[in-house]
Amino acid sequence: LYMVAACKAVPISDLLDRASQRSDRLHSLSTMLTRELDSHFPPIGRMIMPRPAMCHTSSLQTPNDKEQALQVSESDLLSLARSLLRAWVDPLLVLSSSANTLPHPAQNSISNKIQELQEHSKNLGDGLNILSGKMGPAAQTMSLLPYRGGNDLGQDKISKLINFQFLLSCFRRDSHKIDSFLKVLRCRAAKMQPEMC
Amino acid sequence: TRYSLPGKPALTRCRSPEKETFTCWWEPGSDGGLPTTYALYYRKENSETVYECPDYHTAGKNSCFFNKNDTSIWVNYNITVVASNALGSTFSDPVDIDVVYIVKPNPPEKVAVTVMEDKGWPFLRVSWEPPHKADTRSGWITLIYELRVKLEGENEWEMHLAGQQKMFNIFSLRSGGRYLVQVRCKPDHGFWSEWSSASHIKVPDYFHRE
Amino acid sequence: TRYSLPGKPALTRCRSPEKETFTCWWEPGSDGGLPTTYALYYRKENSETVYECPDYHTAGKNSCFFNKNDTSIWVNYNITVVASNALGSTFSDPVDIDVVYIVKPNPPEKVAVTVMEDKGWPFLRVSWEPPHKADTRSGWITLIYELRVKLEGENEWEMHLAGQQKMFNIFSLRSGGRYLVQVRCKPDHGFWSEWSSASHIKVPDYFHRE
Repeated sequence: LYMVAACKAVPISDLLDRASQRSDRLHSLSTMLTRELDSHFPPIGRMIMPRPAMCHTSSLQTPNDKEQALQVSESDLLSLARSLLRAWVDPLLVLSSSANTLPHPAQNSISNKIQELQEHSKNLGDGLNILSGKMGPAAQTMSLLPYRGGNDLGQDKISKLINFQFLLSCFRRDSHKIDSFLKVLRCRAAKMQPEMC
Repeated sequence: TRYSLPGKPALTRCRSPEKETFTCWWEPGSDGGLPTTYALYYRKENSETVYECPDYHTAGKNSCFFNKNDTSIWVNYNITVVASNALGSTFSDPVDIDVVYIVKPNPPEKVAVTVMEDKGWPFLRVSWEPPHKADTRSGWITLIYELRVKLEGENEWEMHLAGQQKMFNIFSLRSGGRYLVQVRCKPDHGFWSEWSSASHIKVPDYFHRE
Repeated sequence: TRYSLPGKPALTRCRSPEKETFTCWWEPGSDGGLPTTYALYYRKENSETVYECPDYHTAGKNSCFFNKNDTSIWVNYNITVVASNALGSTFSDPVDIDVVYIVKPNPPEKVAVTVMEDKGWPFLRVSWEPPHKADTRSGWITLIYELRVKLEGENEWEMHLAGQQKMFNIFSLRSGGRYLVQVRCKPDHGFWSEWSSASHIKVPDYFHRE
């Protein structure tokens, strides 16, 4: 069956607008989750307990102020966003399975939000894959950031909550990075529509 | 009787309520006097793979429904309908679909109408909420609204564009009049929703016939 | 008179207007009857080096200002305030902050309100600019806006979310009404700014009272 017409492509600026909308939602969800977790697990409790080591993505060199960020090329910004997003596929599974047995009064709502996080992450990942296909080979490169934290967040109630909270705080920060990089990309692509930014 | 190839079908409309699913409808052509079957095929941007409609039933006759897994906002769909009978097949013109630009939202919700007063003159205060699926709070989706008002028993509606507002005041009312009010909404790149169900309100008799 | 150690100070608030610099303020405790000095110290996540506040003056009394070079994002600052007098020092509770979560922009600027007309009905066109400090052009900051409108002399404001647009139309106005309009903004993930100063506008009498 031969389809006659060539298929018009979704413009890159549209794709970046849609990607930014999803990354915005992704980060907002992680903020809501953090607040929900903190509401019954006051930070004080966490101050006493030893704070787990660094986030598994901390080895990835990312800009840490505006000047640095605006000097990063488009393909590198997209590559950073994709690398971070992919680095969370496995840990989100761990968060999801742990959420089902999380000793926390808002366990059910937390579980639902984690699932929504997974759906948004997957959907955004599909979009960034398509975007990188349109932005040249440099945008295809990705850094490998393996998660070595294992599937089990701890046996006793407190350490399970602390490790869950720590992993979520890492995701929250990384989702903010992804959101920031995509929004900078979006405004660069929107040069022809100045009212967009 | 003379038999012929089926007439050319036409893809008439594709709509998505919330960019997560979408549906397409087609208009059959003439059937050429022979039993005719219809199939919808689509191809995604940058891919040569041709898929058939995943679900001909959910949205009723001459339709194809794409569920969450079949729907992507990241690529265009190139869609064609094929009519076939014993003598052969006839293709519709292919149509390019971008799910983000075919949104027809659900109608506004919680439409409320109250009679208010301004220096002795009554006016109607109408307020509503966006359809719950549309996340307008984050600032990414912009919906505009339109109202229509008419006196019960009359035919002609009075239309009002309300822009992005979620409330509207209607002045110049008929003393003792019974009014019907409906609201609809539209995303900036998309289609008007259906009208909300009618809200009824009675304006008190205020006109003291001197 | 009895002298004592200074009371415990408290770090009350840290804010960044544009995700490039930030300021922290503290509340002194009791001074214990002796001359008391205050110092702010901070340590960055995963570093043991302790720094002192780089600038106690720019943001006024009991404050510490971090300029662009002193400000990094996506890294936690662990901040403590120390009150000292002749008898010794008292430490505040430490506070962890990441600049990306404390953004509170300045209000929108150049708010302009004009009366326009659509098929005989007047409406207000409100337009504004983002606060000049916030770099929205590069995408470093994404702002959404909210307006509020009320008739002079009334208490109740009408709130309107404008999303990322820098213009908003307000319909259904009172004939001859005097309106106040204010606009504020919020970054995608941060705090609402203060409201802009009020803009006044008078709507012409359009309502011909039969």
